[in-house]
Amino acid sequence: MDKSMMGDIDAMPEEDKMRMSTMIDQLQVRDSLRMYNSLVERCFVDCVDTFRRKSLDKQEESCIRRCAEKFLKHSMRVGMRFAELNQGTATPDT
Amino acid sequence: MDKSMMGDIDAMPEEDKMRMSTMIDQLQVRDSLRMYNSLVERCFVDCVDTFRRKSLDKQEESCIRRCAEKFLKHSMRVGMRFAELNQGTATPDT
Amino acid sequence: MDKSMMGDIDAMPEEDKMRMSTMIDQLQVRDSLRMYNSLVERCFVDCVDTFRRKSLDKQEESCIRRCAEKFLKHSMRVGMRFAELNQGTATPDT
Amino acid sequence: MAANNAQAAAQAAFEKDQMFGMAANEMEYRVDLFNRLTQTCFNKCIEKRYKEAELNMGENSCIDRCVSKYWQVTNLVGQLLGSNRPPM
Amino acid sequence: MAANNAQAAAQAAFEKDQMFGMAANEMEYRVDLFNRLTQTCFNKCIEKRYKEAELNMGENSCIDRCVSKYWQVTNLVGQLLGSNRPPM
Amino acid sequence: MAANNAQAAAQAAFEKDQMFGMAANEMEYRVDLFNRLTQTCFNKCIEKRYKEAELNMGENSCIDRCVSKYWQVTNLVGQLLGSNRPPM
Repeated sequence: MDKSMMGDIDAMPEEDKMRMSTMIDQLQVRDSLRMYNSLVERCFVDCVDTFRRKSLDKQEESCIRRCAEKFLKHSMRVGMRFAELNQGTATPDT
Repeated sequence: MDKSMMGDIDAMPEEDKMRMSTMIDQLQVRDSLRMYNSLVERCFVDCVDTFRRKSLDKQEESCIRRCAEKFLKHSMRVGMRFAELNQGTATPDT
Repeated sequence: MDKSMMGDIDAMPEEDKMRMSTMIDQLQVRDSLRMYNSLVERCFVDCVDTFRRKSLDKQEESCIRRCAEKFLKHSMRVGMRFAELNQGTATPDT
Repeated sequence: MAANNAQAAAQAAFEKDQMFGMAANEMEYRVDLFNRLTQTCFNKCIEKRYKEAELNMGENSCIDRCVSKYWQVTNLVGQLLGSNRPPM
Repeated sequence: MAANNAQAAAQAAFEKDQMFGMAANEMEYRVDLFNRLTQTCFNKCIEKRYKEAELNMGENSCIDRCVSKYWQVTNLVGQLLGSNRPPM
Repeated sequence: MAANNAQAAAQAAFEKDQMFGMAANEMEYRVDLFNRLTQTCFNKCIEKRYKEAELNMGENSCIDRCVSKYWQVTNLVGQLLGSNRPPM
Protein backbone atom coordinates (compact mmCIF):
# COMPACT_ATOMS: atom_id res chain seq x y z
CA MET A 1 0.00 0.00 0.00
CA ASP A 2 1.51 3.34 -0.88
CA LYS A 3 0.29 6.85 -0.44
CA SER A 4 0.39 7.59 -4.15
CA MET A 5 -2.81 5.58 -4.63
CA MET A 6 -4.85 8.62 -3.63
CA GLY A 7 -4.09 10.67 -6.71
CA ASP A 8 -5.97 13.81 -5.81
CA ILE A 9 -4.71 14.13 -2.27
CA ASP A 10 -2.76 17.26 -3.14
CA ALA A 11 -5.90 19.12 -4.15
CA MET A 12 -7.46 18.80 -0.68
CA PRO A 13 -7.64 21.45 1.99
CA GLU A 14 -4.86 21.20 4.56
CA GLU A 15 -6.96 19.62 7.32
CA ASP A 16 -8.35 16.92 5.02
CA LYS A 17 -4.87 16.14 3.80
CA MET A 18 -3.81 15.63 7.39
CA ARG A 19 -6.79 13.41 8.12
CA MET A 20 -6.29 11.35 4.96
CA SER A 21 -2.62 10.96 5.68
CA THR A 22 -3.35 9.79 9.23
CA MET A 23 -5.90 7.32 7.94
CA ILE A 24 -3.42 5.93 5.44
CA ASP A 25 -0.74 5.68 8.13
CA GLN A 26 -3.06 3.77 10.43
CA LEU A 27 -4.14 1.38 7.69
CA GLN A 28 -0.47 0.80 6.92
CA VAL A 29 0.34 0.06 10.55
CA ARG A 30 -2.61 -2.31 10.75
CA ASP A 31 -1.55 -3.98 7.53
CA SER A 32 2.04 -4.48 8.63
CA LEU A 33 0.95 -5.89 12.00
CA ARG A 34 -1.29 -8.36 10.19
CA MET A 35 1.51 -9.26 7.83
CA TYR A 36 3.77 -9.88 10.83
CA ASN A 37 1.15 -12.18 12.41
CA SER A 38 0.56 -14.08 9.20
CA LEU A 39 4.29 -14.53 8.59
CA VAL A 40 4.72 -15.95 12.09
CA GLU A 41 1.81 -18.32 11.55
CA ARG A 42 3.01 -19.52 8.16
CA CYS A 43 6.57 -20.20 9.23
CA PHE A 44 5.44 -21.86 12.46
CA VAL A 45 3.06 -24.14 10.56
CA ASP A 46 5.71 -25.08 8.00
CA CYS A 47 8.68 -25.45 10.36
CA VAL A 48 7.47 -26.69 13.76
CA ASP A 49 6.00 -30.16 14.02
CA THR A 50 7.26 -31.78 17.17
CA PHE A 51 6.24 -30.83 20.68
CA ARG A 52 8.52 -32.85 22.90
CA ARG A 53 10.20 -29.74 24.28
CA LYS A 54 9.21 -26.23 25.13
CA SER A 55 11.93 -24.55 23.08
CA LEU A 56 12.71 -24.43 19.40
CA ASP A 57 15.60 -26.69 18.45
CA LYS A 58 18.40 -25.49 16.14
CA GLN A 59 16.83 -27.02 13.07
CA GLU A 60 13.45 -25.42 13.68
CA GLU A 61 15.07 -22.08 14.35
CA SER A 62 17.03 -22.05 11.11
CA CYS A 63 13.94 -23.20 9.21
CA ILE A 64 12.04 -20.24 10.66
CA ARG A 65 14.82 -17.83 9.67
CA ARG A 66 14.94 -19.09 6.09
CA CYS A 67 11.16 -19.15 5.83
CA ALA A 68 10.78 -15.55 7.01
CA GLU A 69 13.62 -14.30 4.84
CA LYS A 70 12.30 -16.14 1.82
CA PHE A 71 8.80 -14.83 2.35
CA LEU A 72 10.03 -11.25 2.59
CA LYS A 73 12.04 -11.61 -0.63
CA HIS A 74 9.03 -13.17 -2.30
CA SER A 75 6.81 -10.38 -1.09
CA MET A 76 9.18 -7.73 -2.45
CA ARG A 77 9.33 -9.39 -5.84
CA VAL A 78 5.54 -9.66 -5.98
CA GLY A 79 5.32 -5.98 -5.05
CA MET A 80 7.60 -5.02 -7.95
CA ARG A 81 5.72 -7.09 -10.54
CA PHE A 82 2.41 -5.85 -9.19
CA ALA A 83 3.52 -2.23 -9.52
CA GLU A 84 4.57 -2.84 -13.15
CA LEU A 85 1.15 -4.27 -13.98
CA ASN A 86 -0.53 -1.32 -12.29
CA GLN A 87 1.50 1.06 -14.41
CA GLY A 88 1.12 -0.93 -17.59
CA THR A 89 4.88 -1.39 -18.00
CA ALA A 90 4.86 -5.18 -17.85
CA THR A 91 6.69 -6.90 -20.70
CA PRO A 92 4.86 -9.03 -23.28
CA ASP A 93 4.27 -12.72 -22.83
CA THR A 94 7.20 -15.04 -22.22
CA MET B 1 -26.49 -8.36 3.76
CA ASP B 2 -29.71 -6.44 3.26
CA LYS B 3 -30.94 -3.20 4.72
CA SER B 4 -33.99 -4.81 6.25
CA MET B 5 -31.86 -6.27 9.00
CA MET B 6 -32.13 -3.03 10.95
CA GLY B 7 -35.82 -3.36 11.77
CA ASP B 8 -36.31 -0.10 13.58
CA ILE B 9 -34.54 2.08 11.06
CA ASP B 10 -37.80 3.81 10.12
CA ALA B 11 -38.33 5.09 13.63
CA MET B 12 -35.07 7.06 13.60
CA PRO B 13 -34.69 10.79 13.10
CA GLU B 14 -33.86 11.76 9.53
CA GLU B 15 -30.15 12.41 10.10
CA ASP B 16 -29.61 9.08 11.86
CA LYS B 17 -31.39 7.28 9.06
CA MET B 18 -29.01 8.87 6.61
CA ARG B 19 -25.98 7.94 8.70
CA MET B 20 -27.20 4.35 9.17
CA SER B 21 -27.92 4.00 5.50
CA THR B 22 -24.46 5.27 4.58
CA MET B 23 -22.89 2.87 7.05
CA ILE B 24 -24.81 -0.04 5.55
CA ASP B 25 -23.83 1.02 2.03
CA GLN B 26 -20.17 1.18 2.95
CA LEU B 27 -20.25 -2.21 4.66
CA GLN B 28 -21.90 -3.62 1.53
CA VAL B 29 -19.26 -2.14 -0.73
CA ARG B 30 -16.54 -3.53 1.52
CA ASP B 31 -18.23 -6.90 1.58
CA SER B 32 -18.62 -7.12 -2.18
CA LEU B 33 -14.98 -6.10 -2.75
CA ARG B 34 -13.89 -8.84 -0.35
CA MET B 35 -16.15 -11.31 -2.11
CA TYR B 36 -14.57 -10.33 -5.42
CA ASN B 37 -11.07 -10.88 -4.02
CA SER B 38 -11.97 -14.21 -2.48
CA LEU B 39 -13.63 -15.42 -5.69
CA VAL B 40 -10.51 -14.54 -7.67
CA GLU B 41 -8.32 -16.35 -5.15
CA ARG B 42 -10.49 -19.47 -5.09
CA CYS B 43 -10.76 -19.85 -8.84
CA PHE B 44 -7.06 -19.11 -9.33
CA VAL B 45 -6.09 -21.74 -6.76
CA ASP B 46 -8.42 -24.35 -8.29
CA CYS B 47 -7.73 -23.64 -11.98
CA VAL B 48 -4.13 -22.44 -12.39
CA ASP B 49 -1.31 -24.85 -11.67
CA THR B 50 1.35 -24.45 -14.30
CA PHE B 51 3.66 -21.49 -14.62
CA ARG B 52 5.48 -22.08 -17.86
CA ARG B 53 3.96 -19.01 -19.49
CA LYS B 54 2.89 -15.56 -18.42
CA SER B 55 -0.63 -15.80 -19.81
CA LEU B 56 -3.59 -18.00 -19.05
CA ASP B 57 -4.11 -20.73 -21.63
CA LYS B 58 -7.54 -21.52 -23.09
CA GLN B 59 -8.19 -24.33 -20.67
CA GLU B 60 -7.34 -22.27 -17.61
CA GLU B 61 -9.48 -19.41 -18.84
CA SER B 62 -12.55 -21.55 -19.34
CA CYS B 63 -11.99 -23.20 -15.95
CA ILE B 64 -11.93 -19.74 -14.35
CA ARG B 65 -15.15 -18.76 -16.14
CA ARG B 66 -16.99 -21.90 -15.02
CA CYS B 67 -15.61 -21.62 -11.50
CA ALA B 68 -16.74 -18.01 -11.10
CA GLU B 69 -20.15 -18.68 -12.63
CA LYS B 70 -20.66 -21.75 -10.51
CA PHE B 71 -19.65 -19.94 -7.35
CA LEU B 72 -22.09 -17.11 -8.05
CA LYS B 73 -24.94 -19.56 -8.65
CA HIS B 74 -23.99 -21.41 -5.49
CA SER B 75 -23.88 -18.18 -3.54
CA MET B 76 -27.34 -17.17 -4.76
CA ARG B 77 -28.81 -20.52 -3.79
CA VAL B 78 -27.23 -20.33 -0.35
CA GLY B 79 -28.65 -16.84 0.03
CA MET B 80 -32.18 -18.08 -0.75
CA ARG B 81 -32.00 -21.01 1.68
CA PHE B 82 -30.47 -18.80 4.31
CA ALA B 83 -33.26 -16.25 3.98
CA GLU B 84 -35.87 -19.00 4.38
CA LEU B 85 -34.24 -20.20 7.58
CA ASN B 86 -34.11 -16.63 8.88
CA GLN B 87 -37.81 -16.24 8.24
CA GLY B 88 -38.73 -19.66 9.56
CA THR B 89 -40.25 -20.75 6.24
CA ALA B 90 -37.91 -23.68 5.65
CA THR B 91 -39.65 -26.97 4.90
CA PRO B 92 -39.45 -29.94 7.28
CA ASP B 93 -36.74 -32.53 7.08
CA THR B 94 -36.19 -34.40 3.83
CA MET C 1 -8.25 -9.39 25.14
CA ASP C 2 -8.43 -7.74 28.52
CA LYS C 3 -8.82 -4.14 29.51
CA SER C 4 -5.58 -4.11 31.44
CA MET C 5 -3.66 -3.92 28.18
CA MET C 6 -4.12 -0.15 28.14
CA GLY C 7 -1.88 0.51 31.13
CA ASP C 8 -2.39 4.26 31.39
CA ILE C 9 -6.14 4.26 31.06
CA ASP C 10 -6.56 5.46 34.64
CA ALA C 11 -4.63 8.63 33.96
CA MET C 12 -7.11 9.77 31.29
CA PRO C 13 -9.81 12.39 31.69
CA GLU C 14 -13.22 10.93 32.48
CA GLU C 15 -14.70 11.31 28.97
CA ASP C 16 -11.71 9.66 27.29
CA LYS C 17 -11.88 6.78 29.75
CA MET C 18 -15.49 6.27 28.79
CA ARG C 19 -14.68 6.40 25.08
CA MET C 20 -11.75 4.01 25.45
CA SER C 21 -13.83 1.64 27.50
CA THR C 22 -16.61 1.65 24.89
CA MET C 23 -14.10 1.02 22.13
CA ILE C 24 -12.64 -1.93 24.04
CA ASP C 25 -16.12 -3.31 24.70
CA GLN C 26 -17.03 -3.12 21.04
CA LEU C 27 -13.81 -4.77 19.94
CA GLN C 28 -14.49 -7.53 22.47
CA VAL C 29 -18.02 -8.06 21.17
CA ARG C 30 -16.72 -8.17 17.61
CA ASP C 31 -14.02 -10.59 18.64
CA SER C 32 -16.38 -12.94 20.43
CA LEU C 33 -18.83 -12.95 17.50
CA ARG C 34 -15.97 -13.84 15.18
CA MET C 35 -14.85 -16.55 17.56
CA TYR C 36 -18.37 -17.94 17.57
CA ASN C 37 -18.47 -18.00 13.76
CA SER C 38 -15.07 -19.62 13.50
CA LEU C 39 -15.95 -22.27 16.08
CA VAL C 40 -19.12 -23.15 14.15
CA GLU C 41 -17.15 -23.39 10.92
CA ARG C 42 -14.40 -25.54 12.40
CA CYS C 43 -16.72 -28.04 14.08
CA PHE C 44 -18.97 -28.21 11.02
CA VAL C 45 -16.00 -28.90 8.74
CA ASP C 46 -14.62 -31.59 11.06
CA CYS C 47 -17.92 -33.29 12.00
CA VAL C 48 -20.35 -33.05 9.07
CA ASP C 49 -19.54 -34.89 5.88
CA THR C 50 -22.70 -36.49 4.54
CA PHE C 51 -25.59 -34.62 3.02
CA ARG C 52 -28.27 -37.24 2.55
CA ARG C 53 -30.59 -35.55 5.03
CA LYS C 54 -31.45 -32.04 6.08
CA SER C 55 -30.86 -32.61 9.80
CA LEU C 56 -27.85 -33.51 11.87
CA ASP C 57 -27.85 -37.16 12.93
CA LYS C 58 -27.03 -38.19 16.53
CA GLN C 59 -23.42 -38.92 15.73
CA GLU C 60 -22.83 -35.59 14.07
CA GLU C 61 -24.51 -33.78 16.91
CA SER C 62 -22.38 -35.37 19.59
CA CYS C 63 -19.26 -34.76 17.49
CA ILE C 64 -20.19 -31.06 17.32
CA ARG C 65 -20.71 -30.93 21.10
CA ARG C 66 -17.37 -32.53 21.86
CA CYS C 67 -15.60 -30.40 19.26
CA ALA C 68 -16.99 -27.15 20.66
CA GLU C 69 -16.31 -28.13 24.26
CA LYS C 70 -12.81 -29.25 23.43
CA PHE C 71 -12.07 -26.07 21.53
CA LEU C 72 -13.23 -23.92 24.43
CA LYS C 73 -11.06 -25.85 26.90
CA HIS C 74 -8.14 -25.58 24.51
CA SER C 75 -8.73 -21.87 24.12
CA MET C 76 -8.79 -21.34 27.90
CA ARG C 77 -5.55 -23.25 28.35
CA VAL C 78 -3.88 -21.27 25.58
CA GLY C 79 -5.10 -18.08 27.24
CA MET C 80 -3.51 -19.07 30.57
CA ARG C 81 -0.15 -19.98 29.03
CA PHE C 82 -0.23 -16.87 26.91
CA ALA C 83 -0.83 -14.68 29.97
CA GLU C 84 2.11 -16.30 31.77
CA LEU C 85 4.42 -15.57 28.86
CA ASN C 86 3.18 -11.98 28.75
CA GLN C 87 3.99 -11.58 32.43
CA GLY C 88 7.30 -13.41 32.23
CA THR C 89 6.23 -16.05 34.75
CA ALA C 90 6.57 -19.03 32.44
CA THR C 91 8.65 -21.87 33.85
CA PRO C 92 11.99 -22.87 32.31
CA ASP C 93 12.29 -25.40 29.54
CA THR C 94 10.85 -28.87 30.04
CA MET D 1 -26.87 25.84 32.10
CA ALA D 2 -25.05 26.16 28.80
CA ALA D 3 -22.43 23.79 30.16
CA ASN D 4 -25.16 21.35 31.14
CA ASN D 5 -26.60 21.48 27.66
CA ALA D 6 -23.22 20.89 26.09
CA GLN D 7 -22.63 17.94 28.39
CA ALA D 8 -26.02 16.44 27.57
CA ALA D 9 -25.32 16.86 23.86
CA ALA D 10 -21.93 15.18 24.21
CA GLN D 11 -23.56 12.35 26.13
CA ALA D 12 -26.24 11.94 23.43
CA ALA D 13 -23.63 11.92 20.67
CA PHE D 14 -21.65 9.35 22.60
CA GLU D 15 -24.66 7.06 23.01
CA LYS D 16 -25.45 7.40 19.33
CA ASP D 17 -21.91 6.40 18.39
CA GLN D 18 -22.26 3.41 20.67
CA MET D 19 -25.50 2.39 18.96
CA PHE D 20 -23.96 2.68 15.51
CA GLY D 21 -20.96 0.68 16.65
CA MET D 22 -23.24 -2.09 17.91
CA ALA D 23 -25.20 -2.11 14.67
CA ALA D 24 -21.97 -2.35 12.69
CA ASN D 25 -20.81 -5.29 14.83
CA GLU D 26 -24.14 -7.03 14.27
CA MET D 27 -23.99 -6.59 10.53
CA GLU D 28 -20.40 -7.76 10.34
CA TYR D 29 -21.35 -10.85 12.29
CA ARG D 30 -24.11 -11.73 9.82
CA VAL D 31 -21.94 -11.13 6.79
CA ASP D 32 -19.16 -13.21 8.34
CA LEU D 33 -21.62 -16.05 9.07
CA PHE D 34 -23.01 -15.95 5.54
CA ASN D 35 -19.56 -15.90 3.96
CA ARG D 36 -18.25 -18.81 6.03
CA LEU D 37 -21.40 -20.81 5.31
CA THR D 38 -21.07 -20.11 1.59
CA GLN D 39 -17.38 -21.05 1.45
CA THR D 40 -17.85 -24.14 3.62
CA CYS D 41 -20.78 -25.54 1.64
CA PHE D 42 -18.98 -24.81 -1.63
CA ASN D 43 -16.06 -26.89 -0.38
CA LYS D 44 -18.35 -29.70 0.80
CA CYS D 45 -20.70 -29.87 -2.21
CA ILE D 46 -19.08 -28.60 -5.39
CA GLU D 47 -17.04 -30.72 -7.73
CA LYS D 48 -13.77 -28.80 -8.17
CA ARG D 49 -12.90 -29.74 -11.74
CA TYR D 50 -15.54 -27.28 -12.94
CA LYS D 51 -16.56 -29.31 -15.97
CA GLU D 52 -19.58 -27.10 -16.38
CA ALA D 53 -20.84 -23.78 -15.09
CA GLU D 54 -24.24 -25.11 -13.99
CA LEU D 55 -24.99 -26.65 -10.62
CA ASN D 56 -26.15 -30.22 -11.17
CA MET D 57 -28.98 -31.90 -9.25
CA GLY D 58 -26.70 -33.59 -6.74
CA GLU D 59 -24.92 -30.33 -6.00
CA ASN D 60 -28.22 -28.47 -5.58
CA SER D 61 -29.61 -30.86 -3.02
CA CYS D 62 -26.25 -31.02 -1.24
CA ILE D 63 -26.28 -27.22 -0.94
CA ASP D 64 -29.79 -27.18 0.54
CA ARG D 65 -28.93 -29.77 3.15
CA CYS D 66 -25.57 -28.21 3.89
CA VAL D 67 -27.17 -24.82 4.61
CA SER D 68 -29.75 -26.50 6.81
CA LYS D 69 -27.17 -28.46 8.80
CA TYR D 70 -24.89 -25.46 9.12
CA TRP D 71 -27.78 -23.52 10.57
CA GLN D 72 -28.41 -26.25 13.09
CA VAL D 73 -24.75 -26.27 14.09
CA THR D 74 -24.90 -22.50 14.58
CA ASN D 75 -27.84 -22.94 16.94
CA LEU D 76 -26.27 -25.87 18.74
CA VAL D 77 -22.98 -24.08 19.36
CA GLY D 78 -24.90 -20.98 20.42
CA GLN D 79 -26.64 -23.04 23.10
CA LEU D 80 -23.36 -24.51 24.28
CA LEU D 81 -21.86 -21.04 24.56
CA GLY D 82 -24.76 -20.16 26.80
CA SER D 83 -25.98 -17.42 24.54
CA ASN D 84 -29.70 -17.64 24.25
CA ARG D 85 -29.85 -15.29 21.33
CA PRO D 86 -30.71 -16.95 18.03
CA PRO D 87 -27.94 -16.70 15.44
CA MET D 88 -29.89 -13.99 13.62
CA MET E 1 -29.85 31.58 9.19
CA ALA E 2 -27.59 30.25 11.92
CA ALA E 3 -29.58 27.02 11.84
CA ASN E 4 -29.13 26.87 8.08
CA ASN E 5 -25.41 27.29 8.46
CA ALA E 6 -25.25 24.57 11.09
CA GLN E 7 -27.22 22.25 8.84
CA ALA E 8 -24.97 22.95 5.90
CA ALA E 9 -21.92 22.31 8.06
CA ALA E 10 -23.37 19.01 9.28
CA GLN E 11 -24.12 18.02 5.68
CA ALA E 12 -20.57 18.90 4.62
CA ALA E 13 -19.09 16.93 7.51
CA PHE E 14 -21.30 13.99 6.58
CA GLU E 15 -20.19 14.03 2.95
CA LYS E 16 -16.59 14.24 4.01
CA ASP E 17 -17.01 11.19 6.27
CA GLN E 18 -18.56 9.38 3.34
CA MET E 19 -15.60 10.23 1.14
CA PHE E 20 -13.11 9.05 3.73
CA GLY E 21 -15.09 5.84 4.18
CA MET E 22 -14.96 5.17 0.46
CA ALA E 23 -11.25 5.86 0.34
CA ALA E 24 -10.70 3.46 3.25
CA ASN E 25 -12.73 0.75 1.46
CA GLU E 26 -10.68 1.25 -1.68
CA MET E 27 -7.41 0.96 0.17
CA GLU E 28 -8.51 -2.12 2.07
CA TYR E 29 -9.50 -3.73 -1.21
CA ARG E 30 -6.06 -3.15 -2.70
CA VAL E 31 -4.25 -4.39 0.37
CA ASP E 32 -6.48 -7.47 0.48
CA LEU E 33 -5.81 -8.17 -3.22
CA PHE E 34 -2.07 -7.77 -2.74
CA ASN E 35 -2.01 -10.01 0.34
CA ARG E 36 -4.03 -12.78 -1.29
CA LEU E 37 -1.87 -12.62 -4.41
CA THR E 38 1.28 -12.81 -2.29
CA GLN E 39 0.05 -15.75 -0.20
CA THR E 40 -1.32 -17.62 -3.21
CA CYS E 41 1.82 -17.29 -5.33
CA PHE E 42 3.97 -18.26 -2.33
CA ASN E 43 1.93 -21.45 -2.02
CA LYS E 44 2.14 -22.16 -5.74
CA CYS E 45 5.83 -21.36 -6.31
CA ILE E 46 7.91 -21.76 -3.17
CA GLU E 47 9.50 -24.99 -2.06
CA LYS E 48 8.33 -25.46 1.55
CA ARG E 49 11.31 -27.22 3.04
CA TYR E 50 13.16 -23.90 3.08
CA LYS E 51 16.57 -25.36 2.36
CA GLU E 52 17.87 -21.89 1.70
CA ALA E 53 16.79 -18.31 2.30
CA GLU E 54 17.32 -17.22 -1.32
CA LEU E 55 14.75 -17.52 -4.08
CA ASN E 56 16.19 -19.75 -6.80
CA MET E 57 15.80 -19.15 -10.54
CA GLY E 58 12.82 -21.46 -10.90
CA GLU E 59 11.02 -19.78 -8.03
CA ASN E 60 11.73 -16.33 -9.42
CA SER E 61 10.27 -17.04 -12.83
CA CYS E 62 7.34 -18.88 -11.27
CA ILE E 63 6.58 -15.79 -9.15
CA ASP E 64 6.64 -13.47 -12.18
CA ARG E 65 4.27 -15.67 -14.15
CA CYS E 66 2.05 -16.27 -11.14
CA VAL E 67 1.59 -12.54 -10.55
CA SER E 68 0.86 -12.03 -14.23
CA LYS E 69 -1.73 -14.82 -14.35
CA TYR E 70 -3.33 -13.73 -11.10
CA TRP E 71 -3.71 -10.27 -12.57
CA GLN E 72 -5.41 -11.71 -15.62
CA VAL E 73 -7.79 -13.72 -13.46
CA THR E 74 -8.65 -10.58 -11.52
CA ASN E 75 -9.56 -8.85 -14.78
CA LEU E 76 -11.45 -11.83 -16.12
CA VAL E 77 -13.56 -12.26 -12.99
CA GLY E 78 -14.13 -8.51 -12.92
CA GLN E 79 -15.60 -8.73 -16.42
CA LEU E 80 -17.82 -11.64 -15.45
CA LEU E 81 -19.10 -9.71 -12.45
CA GLY E 82 -20.06 -6.95 -14.84
CA SER E 83 -17.83 -4.41 -13.19
CA ASN E 84 -16.06 -2.48 -15.88
CA ARG E 85 -13.61 -0.95 -13.47
CA PRO E 86 -10.08 -2.28 -13.69
CA PRO E 87 -8.90 -4.07 -10.54
CA MET E 88 -6.84 -1.00 -9.58
CA MET F 1 -8.67 34.55 19.29
CA ALA F 2 -11.89 32.56 18.97
CA ALA F 3 -10.58 31.18 15.71
CA ASN F 4 -7.36 30.22 17.44
CA ASN F 5 -9.28 28.43 20.16
CA ALA F 6 -11.38 26.57 17.61
CA GLN F 7 -8.25 25.56 15.73
CA ALA F 8 -6.58 24.36 18.89
CA ALA F 9 -9.68 22.35 19.80
CA ALA F 10 -9.78 20.78 16.33
CA GLN F 11 -6.10 19.92 16.64
CA ALA F 12 -6.66 18.35 20.06
CA ALA F 13 -9.63 16.32 18.78
CA PHE F 14 -7.54 15.18 15.84
CA GLU F 15 -4.70 14.03 18.07
CA LYS F 16 -7.13 12.21 20.30
CA ASP F 17 -8.63 10.38 17.31
CA GLN F 18 -5.13 9.42 16.29
CA MET F 19 -4.41 8.02 19.74
CA PHE F 20 -7.62 6.00 19.76
CA GLY F 21 -6.85 4.69 16.29
CA MET F 22 -3.42 3.54 17.44
CA ALA F 23 -4.89 1.86 20.50
CA ALA F 24 -7.43 0.06 18.31
CA ASN F 25 -4.64 -1.15 15.99
CA GLU F 26 -2.68 -2.41 18.96
CA MET F 27 -5.65 -4.31 20.36
CA GLU F 28 -6.52 -5.83 17.00
CA TYR F 29 -2.96 -6.99 16.64
CA ARG F 30 -3.05 -8.79 19.99
CA VAL F 31 -6.40 -10.40 19.30
CA ASP F 32 -5.19 -11.50 15.88
CA LEU F 33 -2.03 -12.99 17.40
CA PHE F 34 -4.01 -14.82 20.07
CA ASN F 35 -6.52 -16.19 17.57
CA ARG F 36 -3.89 -17.44 15.15
CA LEU F 37 -1.95 -19.03 17.99
CA THR F 38 -5.11 -20.73 19.27
CA GLN F 39 -6.12 -22.04 15.84
CA THR F 40 -2.60 -23.16 14.95
CA CYS F 41 -2.00 -25.06 18.20
CA PHE F 42 -5.43 -26.65 17.95
CA ASN F 43 -4.50 -27.94 14.50
CA LYS F 44 -1.10 -29.18 15.70
CA CYS F 45 -2.18 -30.78 18.99
CA ILE F 46 -5.81 -31.88 18.96
CA GLU F 47 -7.03 -35.21 17.71
CA LYS F 48 -9.78 -34.38 15.20
CA ARG F 49 -12.08 -37.33 15.68
CA TYR F 50 -13.29 -35.75 18.92
CA LYS F 51 -13.82 -39.04 20.75
CA GLU F 52 -14.20 -37.13 23.98
CA ALA F 53 -14.75 -33.56 25.11
CA GLU F 54 -11.82 -33.52 27.54
CA LEU F 55 -8.25 -32.65 26.67
CA ASN F 56 -6.07 -35.66 27.40
CA MET F 57 -2.62 -35.49 28.98
CA GLY F 58 -0.79 -35.67 25.67
CA GLU F 59 -2.89 -32.84 24.26
CA ASN F 60 -2.36 -30.70 27.34
CA SER F 61 1.40 -30.91 27.25
CA CYS F 62 1.39 -30.43 23.49
CA ILE F 63 -0.62 -27.21 23.94
CA ASP F 64 1.79 -25.85 26.55
CA ARG F 65 4.82 -26.49 24.35
CA CYS F 66 3.04 -25.24 21.25
CA VAL F 67 2.22 -21.91 22.90
CA SER F 68 5.78 -21.60 24.15
CA LYS F 69 7.29 -22.32 20.74
CA TYR F 70 4.83 -20.03 18.96
CA TRP F 71 5.87 -17.27 21.32
CA GLN F 72 9.52 -17.85 20.48
CA VAL F 73 8.76 -17.76 16.77
CA THR F 74 6.96 -14.44 17.26
CA ASN F 75 10.04 -13.02 18.94
CA LEU F 76 12.40 -14.49 16.37
CA VAL F 77 10.45 -13.13 13.41
CA GLY F 78 10.14 -9.78 15.19
CA GLN F 79 13.95 -9.61 15.42
CA LEU F 80 14.33 -10.50 11.75
CA LEU F 81 11.88 -7.77 10.78
CA GLY F 82 14.10 -5.36 12.68
CA SER F 83 11.40 -4.40 15.10
CA ASN F 84 12.85 -4.26 18.54
CA ARG F 85 9.50 -4.13 20.21
CA PRO F 86 8.45 -7.28 22.01
CA PRO F 87 5.34 -8.95 20.56
CA MET F 88 3.26 -7.63 23.45
